[in-house]
Order: sequence, then C-alpha cells, then structure tokens
Amino acid sequence: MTIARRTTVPPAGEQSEQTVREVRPWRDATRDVLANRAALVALIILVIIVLVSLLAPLYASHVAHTNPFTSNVQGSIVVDGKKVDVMQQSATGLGVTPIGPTWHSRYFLGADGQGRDVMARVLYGGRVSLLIGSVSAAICCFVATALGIIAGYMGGLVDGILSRLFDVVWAFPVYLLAICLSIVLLTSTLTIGPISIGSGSLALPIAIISVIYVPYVARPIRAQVKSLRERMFIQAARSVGSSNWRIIRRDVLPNVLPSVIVYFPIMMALNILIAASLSFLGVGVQPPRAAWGTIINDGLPLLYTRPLVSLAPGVMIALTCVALNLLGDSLRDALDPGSKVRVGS
Amino acid sequence: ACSSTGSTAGSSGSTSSGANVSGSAFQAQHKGGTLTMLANGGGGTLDPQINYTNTFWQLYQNTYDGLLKFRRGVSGAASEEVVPDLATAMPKVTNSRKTYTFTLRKGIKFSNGSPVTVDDVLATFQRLFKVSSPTAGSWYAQIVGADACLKTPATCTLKGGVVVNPKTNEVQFNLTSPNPEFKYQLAVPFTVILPKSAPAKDAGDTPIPTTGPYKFVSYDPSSELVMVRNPYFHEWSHAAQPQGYPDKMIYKFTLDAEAEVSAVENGSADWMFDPPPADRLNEIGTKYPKQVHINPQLAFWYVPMNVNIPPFNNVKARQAVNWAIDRAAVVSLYGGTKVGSPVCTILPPNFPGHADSCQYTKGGGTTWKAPDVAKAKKLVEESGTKGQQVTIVSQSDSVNKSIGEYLQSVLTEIGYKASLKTLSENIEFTYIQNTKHKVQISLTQWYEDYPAASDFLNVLLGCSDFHPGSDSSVNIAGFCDKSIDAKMQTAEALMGTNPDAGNKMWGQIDQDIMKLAPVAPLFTPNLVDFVSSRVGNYVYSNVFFMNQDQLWVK
Amino acid sequence: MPNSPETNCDALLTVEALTVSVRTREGTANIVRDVSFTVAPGDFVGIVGESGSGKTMTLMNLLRLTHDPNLTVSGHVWFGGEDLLTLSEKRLQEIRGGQIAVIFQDAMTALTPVYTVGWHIAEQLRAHQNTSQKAAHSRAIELLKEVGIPAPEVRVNAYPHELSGGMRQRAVIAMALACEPSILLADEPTTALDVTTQAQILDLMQQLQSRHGSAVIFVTHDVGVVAQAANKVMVMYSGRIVEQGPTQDVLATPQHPYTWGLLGSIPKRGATRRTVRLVSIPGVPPSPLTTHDGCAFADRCAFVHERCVEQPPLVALAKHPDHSDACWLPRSDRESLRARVLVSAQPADPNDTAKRDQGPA
Amino acid sequence: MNTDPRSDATDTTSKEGSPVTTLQGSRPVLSVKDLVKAYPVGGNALPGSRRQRLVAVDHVSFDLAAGQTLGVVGESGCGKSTLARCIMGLESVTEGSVLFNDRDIAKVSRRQMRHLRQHIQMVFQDPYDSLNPRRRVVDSVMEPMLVHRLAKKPAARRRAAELFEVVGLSSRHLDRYPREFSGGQRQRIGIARALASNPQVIVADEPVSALDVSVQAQVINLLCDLQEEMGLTYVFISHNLDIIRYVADRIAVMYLGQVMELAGSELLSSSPAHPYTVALLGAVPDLAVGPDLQVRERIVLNGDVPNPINRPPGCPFAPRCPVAQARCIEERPELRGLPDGRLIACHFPFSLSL
Amino acid sequence: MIGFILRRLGSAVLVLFTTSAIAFLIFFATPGIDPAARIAGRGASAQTLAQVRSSFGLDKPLPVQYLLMMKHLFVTRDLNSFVNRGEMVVPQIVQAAPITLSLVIGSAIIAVASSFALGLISALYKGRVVDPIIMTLAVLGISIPVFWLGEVANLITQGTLHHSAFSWVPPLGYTPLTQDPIQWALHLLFPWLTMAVMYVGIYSRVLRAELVAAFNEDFVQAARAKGITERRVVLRHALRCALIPVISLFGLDLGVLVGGAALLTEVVFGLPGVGFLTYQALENVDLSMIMGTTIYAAFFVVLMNALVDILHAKLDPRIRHA
Ligand SMILES: Nc1ncnc2c1ncn2[C@@H]1O[C@H](COP(=O)(O)OP(=O)(O)OP(=O)(O)O)[C@@H](O)[C@H]1O
Ligand SMILES: Nc1ncnc2c1ncn2[C@@H]1O[C@H](COP(=O)(O)OP(=O)(O)OP(=O)(O)O)[C@@H](O)[C@H]1O
Ligand SMILES: [Mg+2]
Ligand SMILES: [Mg+2]
Repeated sequence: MTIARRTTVPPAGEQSEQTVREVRPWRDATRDVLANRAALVALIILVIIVLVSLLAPLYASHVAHTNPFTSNVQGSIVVDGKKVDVMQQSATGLGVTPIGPTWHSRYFLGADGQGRDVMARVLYGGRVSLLIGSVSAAICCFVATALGIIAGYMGGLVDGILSRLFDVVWAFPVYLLAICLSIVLLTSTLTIGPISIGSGSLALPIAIISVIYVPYVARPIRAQVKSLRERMFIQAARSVGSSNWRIIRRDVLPNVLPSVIVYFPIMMALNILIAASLSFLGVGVQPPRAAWGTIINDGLPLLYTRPLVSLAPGVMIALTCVALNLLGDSLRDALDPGSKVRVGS
Repeated sequence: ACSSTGSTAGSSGSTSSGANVSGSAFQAQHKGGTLTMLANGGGGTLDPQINYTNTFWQLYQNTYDGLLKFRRGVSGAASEEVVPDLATAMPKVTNSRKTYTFTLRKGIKFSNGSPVTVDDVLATFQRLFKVSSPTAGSWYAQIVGADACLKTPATCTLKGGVVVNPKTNEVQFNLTSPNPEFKYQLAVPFTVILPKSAPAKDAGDTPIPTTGPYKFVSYDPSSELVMVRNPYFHEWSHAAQPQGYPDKMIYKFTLDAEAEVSAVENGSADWMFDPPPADRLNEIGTKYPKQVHINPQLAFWYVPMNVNIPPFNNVKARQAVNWAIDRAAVVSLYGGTKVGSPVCTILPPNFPGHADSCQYTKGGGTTWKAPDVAKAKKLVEESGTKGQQVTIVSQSDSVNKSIGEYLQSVLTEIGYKASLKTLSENIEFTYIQNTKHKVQISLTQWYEDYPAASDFLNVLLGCSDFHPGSDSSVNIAGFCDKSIDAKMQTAEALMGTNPDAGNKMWGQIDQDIMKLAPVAPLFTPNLVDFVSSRVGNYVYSNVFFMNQDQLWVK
Repeated sequence: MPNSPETNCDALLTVEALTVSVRTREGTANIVRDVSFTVAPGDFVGIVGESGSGKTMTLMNLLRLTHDPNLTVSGHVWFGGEDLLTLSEKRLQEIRGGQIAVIFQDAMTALTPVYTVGWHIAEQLRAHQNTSQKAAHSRAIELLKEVGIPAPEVRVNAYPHELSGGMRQRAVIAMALACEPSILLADEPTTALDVTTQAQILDLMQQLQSRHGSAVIFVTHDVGVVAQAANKVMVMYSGRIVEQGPTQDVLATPQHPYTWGLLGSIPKRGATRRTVRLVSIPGVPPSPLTTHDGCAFADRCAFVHERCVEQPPLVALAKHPDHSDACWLPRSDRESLRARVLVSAQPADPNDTAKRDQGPA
Repeated sequence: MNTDPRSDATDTTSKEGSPVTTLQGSRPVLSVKDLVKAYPVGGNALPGSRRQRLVAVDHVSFDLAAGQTLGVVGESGCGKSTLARCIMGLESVTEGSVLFNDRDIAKVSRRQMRHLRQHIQMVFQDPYDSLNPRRRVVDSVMEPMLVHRLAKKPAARRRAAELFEVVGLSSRHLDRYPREFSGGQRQRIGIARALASNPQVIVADEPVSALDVSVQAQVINLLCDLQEEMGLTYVFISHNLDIIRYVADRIAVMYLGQVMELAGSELLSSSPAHPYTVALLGAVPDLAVGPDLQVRERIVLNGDVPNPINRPPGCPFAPRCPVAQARCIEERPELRGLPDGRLIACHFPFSLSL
Repeated sequence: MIGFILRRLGSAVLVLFTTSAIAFLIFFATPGIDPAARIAGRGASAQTLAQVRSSFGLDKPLPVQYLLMMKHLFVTRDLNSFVNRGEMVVPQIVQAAPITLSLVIGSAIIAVASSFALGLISALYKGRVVDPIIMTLAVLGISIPVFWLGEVANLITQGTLHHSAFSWVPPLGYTPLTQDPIQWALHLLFPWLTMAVMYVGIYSRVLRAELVAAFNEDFVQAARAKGITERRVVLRHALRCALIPVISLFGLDLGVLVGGAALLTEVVFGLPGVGFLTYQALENVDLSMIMGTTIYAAFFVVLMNALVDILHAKLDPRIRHA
C-alpha cells in the first residue's frame, strides 16, 4: 500500500506533549505556500504588479506628468533638448505616427494612437484588469460554490436542473455568449433590481465574465460535494441531528473552501485572459477606461510601427497570469492533502 | 494616359484641371490579364436593386447599365455628369417636369444573349418595388402607381407610371410631382435594367445577367467574386459604358486591411477596396508613392448632437462643441493631412452648393484654422450644462473609435463628464438614429448618393427625415427648424428651374444651419487608392470612385 | 560473488541487515531497521505486526520495488548467489515475476483496471517465457482453473472490476504462479477479504505451495492467519523483528512482551466482556521519525526497565535455536511475566475504571 | 419468537419461555420489526427503463433491551451498515418499522426525529473519515449538545472536556484537528461525540475494523466499560466473529440482507445451528495461546456471496452451503424459533457441525 | 444501452434547443439591430420597413419567428443571412468548416504530440531540473492571450523580418488543401503553432499530474513486480491509465474548438473558418448566421461529449459496466 493513502499513514507520535506539532490547516497551508520557491516568486511578482498598478496615478502625475486619459494629438514634448511632436506627421502627409519609446520619464514606452503615454496607461490598465479579474473571479467562485453545493447536496431534481444548466452554459460558445451579452448590455442598460449596469460601467465585463466560467468551477465543486455527502463525517453530522443548513455551513463548506481558494487565482488568470480577448473583439472595457486588453487592441493598428503599445500590456498579462497560475498550483499542493505525500503526520 | 490624374488631383481637391472629358481612346495593347482586387468582406447580395454598398455599386458600373449613367472613363467633375446609357439620349421632360420620355437603344443584349427590350425596363421598375429596394419608398415614390406598389409589392404594375411602347422603343415615366433629382436616381444601380426573367426576389449570390462589358461568374460572399467579359457586349457609348481592359476580374474577400496592404505591396493583388490602415499610410506613402492615388470624396464626417435632449438642446452647448474640436487633430487621427481636410460646412468642398465659410474657428475666416477651447469652455459655462453626463456613441473600428476617444477627451476638457460607447458599425448607424436610445452625441459620416445638395442638407437635417422612435431616422440630430425647412423646400424647387440659384440658396441654408450647430462637421475624407506596381490607367470618378475595368494590368 | 554467505547454503533467500530509511521534510525516518532472516525452500513465513511497522517496506525492498528517490536501502538480499540489492535492473527484471513473484494486498488496485485478467496473466507469462499470445491465453485459462475460478474460459476475458474480491485475489495468485516462481511474496493477500473468502484463499495458497514447492513470505497483521497458515513467523515492531521462530513455538511460548500484547488483545473463544478483559497495549506505535536508541517498545511496555534504553539484540532461545527475540527481560522471568499479562486480564472487573486503558496523552 | 415477525417480541418470548430473548422484564428500548430496505439500482428515471431492486435489508426483526448488546455479524455487503443507517433514521425505510421506546422512527415528524436523535447515537467504522478534517475535534464533540440545545457553548465545552477524560483523552487536546490523532484516538473522539447527547442506544458500525489489533482491544474495552457505567444499549456491528462473541449478549448472523441465526452469544458459539454460522465460526482461526495450541480443521466454503440484485429464490446461502438440499434451493426458509430459544432461518439446522 | 442513447439524445436536443433559444432571445433583447432597418437600407421609408418586415416574417410573434428560422435552418436549409440577404447560412458554414477543421486538427496534432512528450518527460524526471522548467513553460503557455501571441507571430513573420528570415511565410489568409497542399500548410503553420501553445500547456500539465498519480498506484508497482521492462510499465500501464482523463479533456476541447472557439486565432490570421464567420456575424449582428453557427457549435460540443463518453467507455472498462 502506498503511503499516500491516508488510512495507512500512522499518526504522529504522541509520546509526549512536546513532540506534538500543532496542526492548523490554514496556517500550515500558508507555510507550505511560502516554502515553495516558485510560489514565492509568483507572490512577489503579483505584489509588485498590484503595487505599481495601485501607484499608477503617482507615476502619471509625478513622473510622467501626463493624463493618460486625455488625447494629446497635437502636443509636443522636449526630448534630449529637441522639441518633438507626439504625433509625427510623415513627410508625405500620409499617415501620422505616435512617438516611440523615449526611455525617459515621459513617454517611456512611447505614445499610443491618441498621443497618450503608454507606460501610464499600462499601469492604469493594470488596475482595471486586476479589478475585473479579481472581482469576477470572486463572483464566479461565489456563485459557482453556492450552485455547486446546492446541486451536489440536494441531488435529485435540483441537481438535474442545475447540471443541465451548467451543460448549456458550457456548450454555448464562450465568445458568442460574451459578445452577445455585451452587445445587449452595451446597447441597453441592464437593470437588475436596484443595480443598473450602464455601458461604461466595469460591472458589464465583470458580469459577463463571471457568468461564463461558473460551470467550470461549479461542476468540480458539485462532484466534490456529492462525494462529501457520502463521507462518514457528514453522515455523522446527520446522525447527530444537525440540520442540512448547518451541515452545509459547518461540514461541507469548510471542506470545499480549499478547492475554491485554489480555483480563485486560476479563475482570476482565466478571467484576465478572457477579458483581454473580449477587448480584442471590441466588447469589454469601454474607453476612457483602459484595461490591458483594450490597450493591446488600441495598439493593433500600430502593431508594425509601434509594436510596444501592444507588446507591453501583453507581457503584463502573461506575467500576471503566470504568477496567478503558479500560485494556484502551489495552493493546490498545500491545501489538497490528497495530492501530496505526507509522511509522519 | 490618365494614370497620373488622380495622384496629382489629391492635394487641393480640384480635380477637373487635367481631366480628359471625352475619355481616352481604347488602347488595345493593354487589353487582357486578370485584375485581382481585395476587400475585407463581401458586399452582400449581388442583386443590384437591393445592394446598397459602395463595394458593389462600384462594380455595377462595369456590369450593369441603366437608362442613364454617370459618365465613365473620366476623372474629376466631369464624372459627375449624367449621360444617356441604354437610352439613346437624355430624356425629354414634359408635363411641367413630371413626364420623362426615353428611347431605348436597339441591339443591346444581356450576357445571356437575350436582347434588351422596353419590357425589360418596365419589369425592372416593377421589380424595384417587388424586391423592396431600400429607397423604393423614398426616391421612387413619386412615380405614378408607386403607392400601390409599396402597399402590395407582389402585384406591382406601375400602371400609368412607367409606360412602354415596344413599337417606338420608348419608355415614359410619369411622376406625381416634379423631382429635380430624378435623373440622378435613374443613374444609380437601383434602376439598372435587368432581364424581365430576373426573379422577383432577392437574387442573393446568383448573378443576374448583365449588359455591361463584364458579367459575374461566381460569387461566394466569404471568399471571392469572379467576373469575366460579357461575350455579348459591344461598346455603344464610350462615355457611358466604355470597353474594359482586363479579361478577368477577381475580387477576394478574406484578408483584413493590414494583409491587403501587404498583398498589394508584393504584387499578389492589384488593388484594395478598403482604405489602407492608418499605420501603413506612412509606409506606402514613402515606399510606393507612385502606386498611391488620393482623391477627395463627396462626404463628410460629422458629430450630430441631439437637439432635443440635454445638454445639446442648448444651442450654446452645441456651439461650444463646434468651437472646441480640433479638426486638425481629428484629421491626424484619420490618417494625416493628405487623407482628409478640416471642414466647417455640411456640404463638402466641390459639392454643388458648397460655399466656403467657417463660423467656428479661432481668429475667424472662411476656412478652419484652430479650435478655441477657451471660448468653448465659456459657452459651456454660460449654457449651464457644465458637469453633465455625456455619452458619445461611435463605431468600434479603430479609426472611428480613436476619433471617438478624442471627442471624449475634448468634451471632458470643456467641462462634461464624458464617456464613450463604441458599437459595431452595423448597429451604430441605426442605433444613433433611434430616439429611443437617447443618444446625446455621436460620430458618423455621410457619403453622397448623387451630387445634389439636398442629399446632404435635406436628408440629414430636414424635418421629413426625423422619425422619432424609428431605426430609420437619418436626421440623427433630430433637428427640425420650420423656417429652415421651408427654405429647403424652396431651394429644392429652384433646382428644377435654376440650378445655380438653387445651389446658392443651399449654400446659405448650410450656413444658417451651422449657426444653430446641430452638427459639428469634422472633415472631408480623401480616398486613398493603393494599386500594385503593374497597374496603369487609373481613372477616378467622383461618384463611384476608381473605374476598375479601366485599369491596365498588362 | 564475493560476499555470498556460506552458512546458509540450503537457504533460498537470505536477508542480511536490511535497512530502509527515507528522507522526509521532518527528518530521516528509519522504516526498516536491521532486518535479517532466511527462507528455506518450502517455507511459509508469516510476518506480523501493526500497521506501519515496516512489513510492506521489508517485503517490497527485497525486490527493490520501491521507486522513491528519497529512499535508501542497505543490507544484502542473497538469492541464488546474487545480491538483489546490487543487481542490475535488467537482471532484476528477470527475477521479478520469474523466480520471485509478488501478490499485493488489494487485488483491485494491483491489477491495471483497463486490462482483462487474461491479459495480465499473458503479460506475466510473456515477460519471462517465449510464448505466443495464443498459447499464453490458453495457459491463462489453465491457471485460472487451477486457482479454482469457475468458468475460466469466460472469466479470462473479464476486467478486474467485474470480479468479486475473492476471485480477483485468486486471479492475482494465478498471475503470480504463472512462471512457477521459487519464492512468492504476499503482502496482506487476505486482509481485504471476508473471513470465509480469506479461508478459501489461505487454503488455496497452502495447496499451491505444497504442490509447487515454492517458499512463501506472507505479510499480515492478523495473528490468526499466521497461526493457520505459516510454519515460521516473524513479529515486527517499529521496523525491527522483535521475535521470530517456528509458528508453533512463537504462539505457544511467546517471548516478547509485544507478542504477548498482540496475542492477548484477540478475544479468545468463550471469553466475553463479562468474564474476561482484553489485554491491550497502551499507547500507539512510535512514528518512524522518532529516533530512539533503546527498545522501541519501551514506551508501551509494562515491564520496561533501565536496560531498555539500549537496543536489545535478537537472541535465540537456548532450547529452541530457531526461536529468537529481542528483549532484555531475563529468560527465566518470561514465563511468569507472560502469565501475569495474560492472567491479569482474566477476571474482568467492570467497576475498576482505573484499569481502563488510558490514551497516550 | 415465532415465525411471524410482526408479533410482539415480548409476547412471543413469554409464550415460548425462551431464555435467550428475555428482556429482563423491561420493554425493549429498540425494536426492529420486519425491516426492509431496498434500493433502486441501474437504469434511470426515464419511463421505459427497467430499474432493479436491490434488497439490502430483508425482513429483519429483533428487540433490544436496555443495557444489552446485540451483535450483528456477517460478510461484506450483507446489509449490516444499511441496517445501522435505518435504525439511525439516516435512510428511509422501505417496509417495516424501527421502534425506539415504542415510537416509530420512520413515522415521526422531522422535529421529533431530531429530538429522538438525541437518544440514539452512532459510532462509525472509519475513524479517519468520521471526523470532519476541517473542524477542531471539540467542535465535533460539542455538535450534538449545541444541535439539541442541551448546553450553551461554554458549558458544552466543559462537558466535552469531561467526555474527553471519560474516553481516555486529555482535555488539552480539545482544540486540535483530527489529523493530529491516531486512529484509536479518533475512535475515542467518535465515542465521545456519541456520548455527548446522553444517548440510550449506541449503534456501533464496525467501530474497530479499521484499527490495529492492539488498539482494537483498547477501544473494545472502553466501549464495554462505558456500557457498564452508563447502562448503554449497543447494536454492535462487526464482521469479526471473535469480537462479536466477546462483546455481545445476543448475536444476529446476517447473510445477504437476512438474519440467518439469532441467538445468545454463548449458545451461538458453542452450538451453532445454521450451516453458515458454522462456516463462519470455522473460518475464524482459533488462537488458544499456550502449550495446548492447535489449529482446528476449517470448513472452507466454495463460491462467493451471490449478487444481492438477483437473489436466488431459495435460501440465499444454499449455493455455498455444503449440506444444501433440493428444498433449500426452491424454498426460502423463514426465521423461526427453536426450542433452545434461538431464531434460525434454515430448513435443516444442525446439519453441519464444527 | 437504449436508455443511455435516449438520455444522450435527450440532453443533446435540450442543449441545442437552449443554446439556440438563448441566442435568439439575446438577439431580440438587443435594441438597434432591427434587421428590417438594415435589410431596407439607409434612409428607407416607413412603408419599406413595414414591407420588409412582413415579407421576412419579422412581424410574427417570437416563437413563430424562432420556429420559422429553425425550419429554414434544418428543413429547407435555405436560411438567409439577415445582413447580406444573398448569403445562405448553411452553405456558408459548410464552406467554412473545412478551414476550421484544418486549423483545429493540425493544431491538435501538434498540441497532443508535444504535450505527450513534455508531460511524459516531466513526469519521468519529476524532482529533477527539467520538470519545473517544463512545467513553468506549460504555465506560460496557458497564461499568454492567444490573440496577442498570434499578433506577435504576425509582427515577427509579417513585419520587418518578413523580408529576411520569414520570407517563406505567405501572407495571411488561407489556401485550400486541395488547391495547394504546401501553401495550405504554410498558411496554417503559425496559426497551428499559436493555437497549440495553450493546449500544450494544459495537456502537458494534466498528463503529468495523471502520470504522477498513476506512478503512485499499486498497479504500477505490481506491473514492475511482474518483471516487465520499465518502458512497458510506463507506456502500457501508467500512461494507458493516465491517458483516459487527458483524452476526455482533449475530446471536449476539440468539440469546442471545432465549434468556433478557434475564433480568435481565425480572426488574427484571417482564416475564414467558422469562428471567423461567427465573429463577422456578431459584428454585423446577423441573427440567422449567429443561430447557424451557435447551433453548429453546440452540435459539435454535444457530439464530442457523446464521442468522449463512448471513447471513455472504450478506454475505461470500469465505465462500460457502470
Ligand atoms: N516512500 C515513503 N516515504 C516515506 N515514508 C514511507 C514511505 N513508504 C513507507 N513509509 C513509511 O514507512 C512506514 C512503514 O510502512 P509499511 O508500509 O512498510 O508498513 P506496514 O507494516 O506494511 O503497514 P500496513 O499494515 O499498514 O500495510 C510507515 O510509517 C510509512 O509511513
Ligand atoms: N445507497 C445505496 N444504493 C444502492 N445500493 C446500496 C446502497 N447502499 C448500500 N447498498 C448495497 O446494499 C448492500 C448492503 O450494503 P451495506 O453497506 O449495508 O453492507 P455491509 O454489510 O455494511 O458491508 P461492509 O461489511 O462492506 O460494510 C450492498 O450490496 C450494497 O452494495
Ligand atoms: Mg503494508
Ligand atoms: Mg458496512
């Protein structure tokens, strides 16, 4: 028998009080994550990205002295003592090219098609992208957990209906759904009770994106709850007389929470990617707001002349998603004892 | 040799100088070869009575013929002239300008070999209503009997409206009221003569036999359209329908604009329909100057402001917008000074009725010089609309979007809380028309159908084109000024009798409207044609653009 | 063959000082410590011990079947003049399944679920014999018949999950016997089975062993099973052999206090809670991580004394040279002490809560 | 008890004057009557698909007096756990009734059921799985008290500490997670939880099967001591006949959902009447330690337990029974009382002996 | 078995119906996309609009319109595009499908081959340096937006380097296999690679995890104990079992991709496949085309789901009898 199987792993030695190491699942997990070098690097990258994104206004107003939301088509700046137009007319009068990277504080990465500072926009874009990613991941995980638990715990008809619903959302082509929804929501303000989502609102991409991946999380959660339901400790809780609601709260939820926590960074990465794809397709974050995806999209007409406009936000996306995925992986290792060989305790 | 005409014409817009009015004689040594053309997507149905796209209107010029036609084979203002095509001469106009009589040419055959008869003409006009041609209800509603046809298209006869006489080969049109633009409306593809055997429904991808030098062989909207010579064609009027040069024309629809530029650059295609993307202009302008042809278009880009809802129900707010927009910046975003010029009027330069004037430019004058943002801010202040929420609606393609973003930035600067909403171009145009959507301000453009001032002023800002609650309400600003509308009626009537006086009056109306500023004209675009290095004999018609069949590929 | 032991020329397999340790995050754990024994042809050796005492590790490392980079194995395993621990992988592959076959505890997980029983047996055959697929198949049917599976022609095409636990275990035994090995290693082959089925399997194994004359090394934690089947028994505790000898001797006159506990904790026929109290060993087995110099059982032993801080050697009984144990208690006292353990359990006194086995803490 | 399971156990006992089923004058705490539990298996809910019935528990009846232990023994899959779950009200009963102090568990309202739960508690087989790995053990032990509002949190915690001491654990370990305990310790925690609501009946479903031999004895001793102290009534399930014989006053031998033989512990082990009981006893190696050690000749059964879905029409044990006769295959024997007080479902009792 | 087929069919029809109904409803909930206004053209009069509406059945109640559309789509198969009246939906999709198939299958082959190699190496060398390197690359693969990668590929192959190192790369677009196999492959090479990157990332990670889990299984140790070669242990036992979930995953992805999820790649590389068609239909808000592609996509998803179930049963005998 392999030692990975829990039932054969002998318990910790309990000869004396001192030798017993206290087990605190969450604290242990944190320690495990921090002990994993890749996870640590990922965490550091993430913290840096979040920090610089949060500090974007500081950069824009104190370093670059620009407003990243105002077009600067006719402006000019002084680079190396020479006055240069931000948008440079070609000699033939055909075409206008934004200034390239100056590697100075202003227009460090050059300007975009509106003469705006790309560096400042990328930083501001980070705020929006991270916001969309995290909020939609949170909503998605929340909804998916709720639905997954309901479906898995209730079983029967409720489960059947919810599972079919997941199937349908899943079978519906993601981009089609997203684009259809965003066209509807863009053209008509969506009103759900007191909340009204206008076209410019970030709530729009967030709402769309959080719907799309609900089945992605809800299905495994449902499966997990289904198997949890058969576990003896749930039976024990039932035999003790706990109500279903109490069992869900006290016994089911804490056991699926680790999976949800593992899913969160992965969903966030996925959501950042899908938000970027939607921006590429022209639905998603609306100007003047900019997310990384919209900046890439803005830069596409300049791809061959000023590739940095599109490259910089793309690199940021990739970096963020790598960090998030690595974090998710190490969280899985830390929180899911089944996937790991534990010896001694 | 007209190949240089276009490229020299581009700078100022006065293209007529070097134009060869009669067109050059056919040069047999250049006959032959295959012309490969590129466009981003197909133009939809191939049915000329239904299709309303520039892509195919351009093609119909060398495939189909109406009774009348804009002169072909020439560049500049001469191309705006209407000449007889299948008709032997311009119509006799009688009955206080309500009856038009044509005589049909004899000996012309469709590409399926059957002769063109007056019955075909009648059938064509009936079919116009049977297939619900887009403008059947607006342009052709004055034909006697059109009412009934609009109500029940299936039984359309146009009895008394279109009268044909097979013996004399005459065709007579009877109108309910005079229509000075009728000759133009007979020169557009909606009224090209089709065989009476053409199905009374949208023909879709199935080609309908043609009369012109080329016929359609196959059409797949998602890949390509192939045209070859019409074996039954012979040149009957060099002015209306000259012989074409290439033996075969292939239109490919799969590449995007960037790829199209590359394809034309390396010679795997001869011409692209789409304007070259802004970032490639510099490259093609410097590397391939000989292959670039720039021509002014009879069009303008403008910003309609909804005069019925805040903040732009306040004239000062509208004027402020007009003051604040830096047209030069917008031209920059469009692609630079060569591809567009700032405008202050609704009627484009060189358009009938256009008069130079500029009410909203720093320092005054008749042409636009610079924005006056300070004044704009003051006006916003005075109007009491400062700080209001404004949503700009624009199309989502990169040029429109970037101009939209610029507008958003300008509106923010002069004191509004502005945001931008971009919609796919197919939705945007109808979306901004419908008052239900409460669009405050938007970005759009208008290209002429035919060279008449009413096609701009009356259509875009007349009361008759304001239909609240409808997706088809092209008066986007919702502007309806009774006195100006009356003036427009007068001017339109004047066009039938005294075109010069009429055009002068249109010019005045233009300025009157601009005082009330329901729109902010931005610029008039120039068309950039990029052709491969082997292409010769570039001819540009002001109405239907480049003459594809006149290009030499050999 | 430089170090080949001459002493046990009649031995089939000789294990010398087998030690297995594993590096873990918490430190190095000694899982098997200094285990030595010999197996003669026809032997039926039972290894008993609690969970985690290192039975499986001992067995698996005889054939170097553990593939964990953190494991270190030392010692010698002599088989046919070769040390299996230093043999090349290629030579080892010939021995595995050919001369030494293994039966795993859980037949369900020991058979690759996507292949039929027949496929497994054929693979085993073809790994060591040059037979055609067809011949292997018919041999598989024969083997299945031999282990008493009804309708073997049908069952040969069954997938593992289609068989009951007992049949699966029989199929595994058939597979192990396919190449007529001289040694059969069986890791708890009956633990997952019902008592009646267990009896069937034990019966079968004994029959086959006597028929083929191969030696069996047999791991279990059920002393009853050993009593029934084995002729030699080894009691393991915390990675060490604490007592070993002929089954009769060890069960009749157990020498080590741990063996006493083990035997005493099984209810005897006729004993009920009202008449007899079970002997229980207090506490739990030590973790393999804890390093103790002395006797590993000291913490739980009722007769612990000063000497126990030292590791006792495995010493044979004077009268029975085959029977040895590792305990410092004087031989002379063993009989009476054992009686005390087993007798003290006799009169159950339900009201005496002080006697209750206290948890370790 | 006569063959009619519906008749009252006490009455039959008095009629037959049997020593085994005496309930020491008291009414039974727990009485199971003609209990049937069937699961629909295979197919699906769509019309037209044939769903089969798996009868996991087949007409099982017994009575249990206060302070007594009923042992249930049988092979894997014979319905022992299902029986336990039905008694606990965790599973809806297909037929028959489970009476706790004369109240039918299957028929009471949800609220009453919750109330009843307080009095019947369960100890589970797998100590590694029966405690929520994500909750401190004290929470698990306090749960019954909080759910049944027997105590407020601080009081419940105090009681949990007491219970810990009772089951032989240190109250210092209250705030630990299950992972930190060995199997035996976890089982003690499980027992503490079962005791928390002061139950009258404890159903122990294979409480020691997952434990090592040495630890098994600890837990069995603990359970026995607790029973003496608190006057608990046990339904003790195991597949190990040794253990059942040791702990139980009466033993029910189950096979394929049916009770094959039900008799007093001593009677059953000394003179088993049913061939299956004989085989079961024979399969267990006898370990009489000492110089008189000898291994008994075993009775080895052939074949496997039949599929519970396609049960044979006759005696379920007939296909494996060494002394089966034609009648056994055709006719299912009913559970009937023998003069010595035992109940047996066999046409030919005592035809096989050890 | 009949029950199984019935259930499968039932759920397939349900999914198809629901997805098409959703697409339909979304369309009609969207203002400003009145197809009549667009069919009629700019500046059409109210009569013309009404006329168009009635002639295209747009004035009928929604369920009737839906049924009509379904009839045109499935029964007569002559559903016209709403935007380009001449375009018929079904032939368009039939024409686009081979392009999507070329893209998806080629890319799938690349993805499967490389992820097998990487996953196997990674699992075999678990704990050595190559493992984390491969796995980090795999994470990178799933972290790069595919459209961005495509654009970068274009930038490199079609941009400045096009005249030097990448002159052999044809311009964007598509050449049918039947026309010129070499051009076909050249046109699709970078789209293949671009699209494969993400799936290599996913599958190599999954495969590695499954293999590592399989290596811990008893049956692998049991296989070793049989004395068969390590190679056989890895390939025939561990890999064989690890493959089952990977293949299911792959099948589902394939369904989604063929169904149009390759949209981004097709758009970026100008491949006129189904995804591109969908994209254009969405740009034009062309309901009938959207309906067509949606149902097509859902069909493939459902089909692949069913195939995966069957394949799963083939590969895993445990499922077969469940
Ligand atoms: N690869 C490994 N890494 C670390 N520790 C291991 C490894 N394999 C086994 N162990 C540990 O070695 C000890 C002995 O394990 P082994 O499997 O030999 O016990 P066993 O006597 O067979 O127990 P069981 O009766 O439960 O099968 C256990 O404590 C186990 O946790
Ligand atoms: N929820 C269920 N659905 C269908 N069948 C079930 C269900 N639960 C149990 N069974 C079946 O009922 C029969 C009895 O199962 P049960 O778990 O009661 O047996 P058991 O005697 O406890 O076995 P073990 O000794 O293995 O625990 C078995 O055949 C089992 O497969
Ligand atoms: Mg073991
Ligand atoms: Mg059970």
